[in-house]
Amino acid sequence: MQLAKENLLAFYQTMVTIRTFENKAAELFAAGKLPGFVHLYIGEEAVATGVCANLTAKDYITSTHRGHGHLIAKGGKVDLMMAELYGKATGYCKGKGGSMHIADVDLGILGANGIVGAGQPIAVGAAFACKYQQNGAIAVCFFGDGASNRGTFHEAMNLASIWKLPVVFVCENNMYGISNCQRDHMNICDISDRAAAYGVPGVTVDGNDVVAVFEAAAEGVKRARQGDGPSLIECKTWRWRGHFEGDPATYKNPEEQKTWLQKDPIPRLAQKIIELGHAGEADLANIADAVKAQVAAAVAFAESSPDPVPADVLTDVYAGQ
Amino acid sequence: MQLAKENLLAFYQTMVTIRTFENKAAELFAAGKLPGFVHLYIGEEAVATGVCANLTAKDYITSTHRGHGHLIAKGGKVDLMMAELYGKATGYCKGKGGSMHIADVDLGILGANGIVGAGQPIAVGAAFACKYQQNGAIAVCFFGDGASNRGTFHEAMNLASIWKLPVVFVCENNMYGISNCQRDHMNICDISDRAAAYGVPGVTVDGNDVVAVFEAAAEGVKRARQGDGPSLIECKTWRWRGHFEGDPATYKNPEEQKTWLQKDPIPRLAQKIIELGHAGEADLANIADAVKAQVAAAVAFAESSPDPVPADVLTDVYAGQ
Amino acid sequence: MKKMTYAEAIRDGIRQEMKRDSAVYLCGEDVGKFGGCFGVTAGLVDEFPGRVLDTPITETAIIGSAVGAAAVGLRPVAEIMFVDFTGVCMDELFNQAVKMRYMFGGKAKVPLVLKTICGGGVAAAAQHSQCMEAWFTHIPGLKTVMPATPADAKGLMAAAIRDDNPVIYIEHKQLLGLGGDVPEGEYLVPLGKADIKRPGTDVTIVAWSWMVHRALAAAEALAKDGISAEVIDPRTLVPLDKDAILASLAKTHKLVIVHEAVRTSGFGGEIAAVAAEEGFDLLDAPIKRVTAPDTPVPFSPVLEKAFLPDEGKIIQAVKELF
Amino acid sequence: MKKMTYAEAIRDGIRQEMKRDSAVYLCGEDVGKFGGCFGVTAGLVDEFPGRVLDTPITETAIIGSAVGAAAVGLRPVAEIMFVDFTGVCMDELFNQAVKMRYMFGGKAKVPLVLKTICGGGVAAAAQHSQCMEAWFTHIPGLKTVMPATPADAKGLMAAAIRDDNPVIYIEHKQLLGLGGDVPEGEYLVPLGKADIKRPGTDVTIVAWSWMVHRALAAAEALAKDGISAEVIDPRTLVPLDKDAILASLAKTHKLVIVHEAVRTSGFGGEIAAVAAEEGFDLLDAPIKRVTAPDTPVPFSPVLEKAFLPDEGKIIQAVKELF
Ligand SMILES: Cc1ncc(C[n+]2csc(CCOP(=O)(O)OP(=O)(O)O)c2C)c(N)n1
Ligand SMILES: Cc1ncc(C[n+]2csc(CCOP(=O)(O)OP(=O)(O)O)c2C)c(N)n1
Ligand SMILES: [Mg+2]
Ligand SMILES: [Mg+2]
Repeated sequence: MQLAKENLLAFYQTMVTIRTFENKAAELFAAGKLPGFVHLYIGEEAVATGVCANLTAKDYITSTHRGHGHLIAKGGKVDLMMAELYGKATGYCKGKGGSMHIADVDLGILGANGIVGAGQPIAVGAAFACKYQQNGAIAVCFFGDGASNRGTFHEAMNLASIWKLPVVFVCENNMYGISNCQRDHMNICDISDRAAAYGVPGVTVDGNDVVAVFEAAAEGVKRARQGDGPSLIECKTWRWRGHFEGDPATYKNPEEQKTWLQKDPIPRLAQKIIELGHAGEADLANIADAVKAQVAAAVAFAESSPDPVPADVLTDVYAGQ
Repeated sequence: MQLAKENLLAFYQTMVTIRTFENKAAELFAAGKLPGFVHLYIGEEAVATGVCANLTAKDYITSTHRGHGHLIAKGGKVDLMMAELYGKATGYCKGKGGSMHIADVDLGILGANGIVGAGQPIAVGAAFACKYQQNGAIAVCFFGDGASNRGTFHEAMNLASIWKLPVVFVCENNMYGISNCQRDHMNICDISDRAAAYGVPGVTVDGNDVVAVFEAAAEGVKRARQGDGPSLIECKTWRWRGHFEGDPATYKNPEEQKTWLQKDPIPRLAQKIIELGHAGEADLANIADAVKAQVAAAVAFAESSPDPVPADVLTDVYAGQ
Repeated sequence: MKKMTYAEAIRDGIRQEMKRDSAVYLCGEDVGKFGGCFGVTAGLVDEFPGRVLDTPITETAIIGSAVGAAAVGLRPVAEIMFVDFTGVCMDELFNQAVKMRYMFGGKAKVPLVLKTICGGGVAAAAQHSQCMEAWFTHIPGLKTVMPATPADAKGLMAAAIRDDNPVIYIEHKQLLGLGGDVPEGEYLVPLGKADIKRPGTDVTIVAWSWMVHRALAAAEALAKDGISAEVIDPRTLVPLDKDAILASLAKTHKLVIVHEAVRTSGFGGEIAAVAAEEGFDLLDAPIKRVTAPDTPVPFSPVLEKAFLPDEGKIIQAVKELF
Repeated sequence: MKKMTYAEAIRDGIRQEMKRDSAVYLCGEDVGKFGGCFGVTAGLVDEFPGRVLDTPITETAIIGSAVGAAAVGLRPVAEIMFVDFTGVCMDELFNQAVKMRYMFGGKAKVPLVLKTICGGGVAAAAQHSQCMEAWFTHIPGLKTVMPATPADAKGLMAAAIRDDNPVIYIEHKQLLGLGGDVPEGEYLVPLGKADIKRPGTDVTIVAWSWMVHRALAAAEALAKDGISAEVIDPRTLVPLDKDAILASLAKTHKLVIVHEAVRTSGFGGEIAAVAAEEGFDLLDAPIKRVTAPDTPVPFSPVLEKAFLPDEGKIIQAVKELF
């Protein structure tokens, strides 16, 4: 499939937005400005970007604790996200959720999630609703290599299969669950092989190649929209940072880390764009500058936003309260 | 493998004991003598028998809600079992457990279990202890086709695999989980195919052929004892009765039921024994008579045993109480 | 009014709401062609094609998927066959269903009914007989419903389905066959409103689910001894109708709480705490709790009888106050 | 005596028992080379080769396998990284681990320690900040341990490991860095024995875990206002040292219970019920509970501060009694 210029430039824009947002979050965390846990998506941008490029605002995604990339790729607004990271009243969750719980249900984002694997059956439920309501929408479930060991994976895959639901399971295999590397937490190489246990097609792609991810996801999304049921896509990638900010990740092999840094998905895409003549270095630099300004504005928005007031703690527990 | 006469006769004895015990339990339940839920193993005797024939009293098993067959095959005493079904003070659990919780830890029987799938990680833990203590023992986990859909299956298989534990997973595929038949609860034919998701060998055998079960289990047990890790054996069989006593099982296809009744594992074994000249019909009838007497004695024991006393409700909650 | 059993009334409540709103669906293990382990949902699969779904044995995915479906606009009634199995899907209930709205800053709603059944008395032993409502009441964002009569069973089911929040609706095995008058046509019982099942003046007995009937039997016997007991059925534990309890205490000045769940940290503790905080001056005697002891549920009927609270134990507790 | 932090003391307790008994092993997510999410188990993997095991993300199998291992003779210390994740393995804990002995007629023992951490104050939001002890105390067969000081942390960990029953040992994030004197060499604190963390005569404050320190701070301030508060730390909620609480009430006649968990059906209710049942005549004022409100834990530090009980809220509650 030959992707159009607009597509590739849109990918670039999204990936750079994620990278810039995440680098800024790292900086702000180190400066003590962000409370709580922050898990960054740096190095994995091609996955969320390639997958979400196949979706519309009517489609649903479930995300993870490492959710910023998914949210941005699905259309989440960086100012509302940043304000939420700060815990401000103007944030996506009015400061009640924080990084691990950002959601935008109107955009089909059913939330980052602090419980590893919890999104899997939730995505199945959203997909069930799409089928039940025959509204043509689908659901995508992002989860990690570590999460593929949880029972929720098994139950969600099986239920989606027998109910033939329009859901695409996207496993972001970044080779680690905190300090535990894939070869220590499972005895198989390709997580996509797990799909066969449910009569579901599974495929593995280079998760640092946004075009490969896009194409594999397009196939899964097509199946889902056609009523052919779920599929599993494993995207092999690498977590550049520690598990959370503050983790020096001494358990990682420096050689491996170096190798993976060289596979940075962003320059790879940039090179392709330039080779294809879709844009020049200067054009790409312009995109990056615009993104930088956008993220800076998001920080300014967050910093100038008010904190919630203490009484807010009691609201939003029950609907119709 | 050519099995010795003693082996085949021992299989026969065990299978007839299970069948006789279960038929008696059905009769007693219908007569209102047994309280609570009773799930019978009739038709599936070859599975427990063929598997447990590979084990010693030092090995462990975890059982299910449909546990009588496993217990008998592992050496459980029918009088203590029957007394427990009656809820008597002389029963295996002093009347505290009932059919769904019979255990004999000294015989390595870690309990029937009322929670479907709960035995899977428990067996993994017992196998871990065997490996940790280097005592040469192994664990076997019995569970149903329905239970293979629970997250416990996934997590137990994966953990057993990466820790290379001496455990054999035995899936009794009797084609139903209560009213839900296999084709409605999963999208694959052979549950043994699920083993590949964990890098574990899986095999499917005719669960109504005790010799086939024995041989497959022998292979799994050998692997386990040699330190080669877990394996999964699927035994295809059929639940003759309703899910529990009292269930008319109208959801079953009568044709299918008829076909399976013709595959009764007991006459099949009898025929083989006779063909091989290991015994005559009269010898087998003698075995059956002896078993009948044993089960009748178990009933007499149970009926003449005292009920627990009300104060017993408070004991056995804590060790060292 | 129509005579029906508690089981039929539950079904009637589900039927009423399924007819009214196509977003309502029912799913769970064996709820379809089998009609539910106790026959409660019998026939609904034929009445509502495509809206009553049998699931595999997959509690985690049953509740997890119900959360996802509810968050995007459906109104699932998701059955967990026995309340004892909720340990399998607790995360989906307490970290997902009930927290989504709050964590998302009020920008989601999760109208999900977890339908299940509790209780002993059928020799179903330790893993099929429990009463676990105290756990659910300790989960902000969840409502806990435990009907004791056919009419309440219908009206509370309908209200639970119509509520925009996660609700756990807990039936009791002993009540399934209980008959009673149930309003025909649309009927709703509001969540959070206690019902005085028997008025009285000398002592307040708070009980719910099966224990309402044990308390009523005790009250009947106590009346013969000249003690007038008021029996209050909160019907929903969260929201709790504190006012009804405190108003009763203002009359009787004595409180006995009865629950089938084990004693320590049962919901009786919460009610006792409310009374000792907000009604301390109304009380003129120690609060009593009549509960199961702190043990698993035993199998043998002899032991289970000793385990379960009953009218004898309630009468004794009440008499100790006089 | 040796100065160490609460985290070091926990590790010391584990070390003591691992040295003593080769049947003790430690397993959980990232407990090995990573040293635990908060560094509590750092170094043990090197000290005890083959006995400290990193697991996949598999809470169900962590606790399920620990049950199996314990039932056949080992003594697992199985870590669940945050107490908030116990919803994932609740069945393994409450239907398997704690019921085996009873269901089997006393013919099994399950010496398993579920080690985990609770509590707020670090902006970890709704799924990583909860206090869920009330659930655990409602599970007959389980013991619930919540140390507040380094010495208790060591002694109670050792006692938990040595106990022949399932024990849940709940640390608190806010206490990990707290320093204190800890006995060197073998040290055990018996389960079921409260500790009077500060003696007093005018009001009894019962608090545990982090809240002990908030209560002590409040007592300090109250002393300046002439109110002498006795601070009782039960240390283990099950078994509960009722005698210590009732003895204190016999002196003070006033009870304030403080817990970080949400209010409704928190363990404060149980303590209030015990006091209103067994100590009614000792009380001369309403019982007070100082708790978190019935909401999920919010993320923003501003909101979380409003959510958490603190000395200000305790002082206010106490003063309302005078
Ligand atoms: C049920 C559960 N168990 C454990 C954790 C702690 N935890 C948070 S993230 C994480 C690792 C997740 O690994 P993976 O799924 O591969 O995602 P990644 O962090 O690599 O993106 C763990 C163990 C959790 N949040 N939830
Ligand atoms: C976790 C859990 N879910 C549901 C049940 C109710 N239940 C008891 S047995 C059973 C069917 C089990 O099917 P399978 O595993 O195939 O075993 P079989 O009954 O066929 O031997 C179900 C659903 C249960 N006991 N535990
Ligand atoms: Mg990962
Ligand atoms: Mg089956």
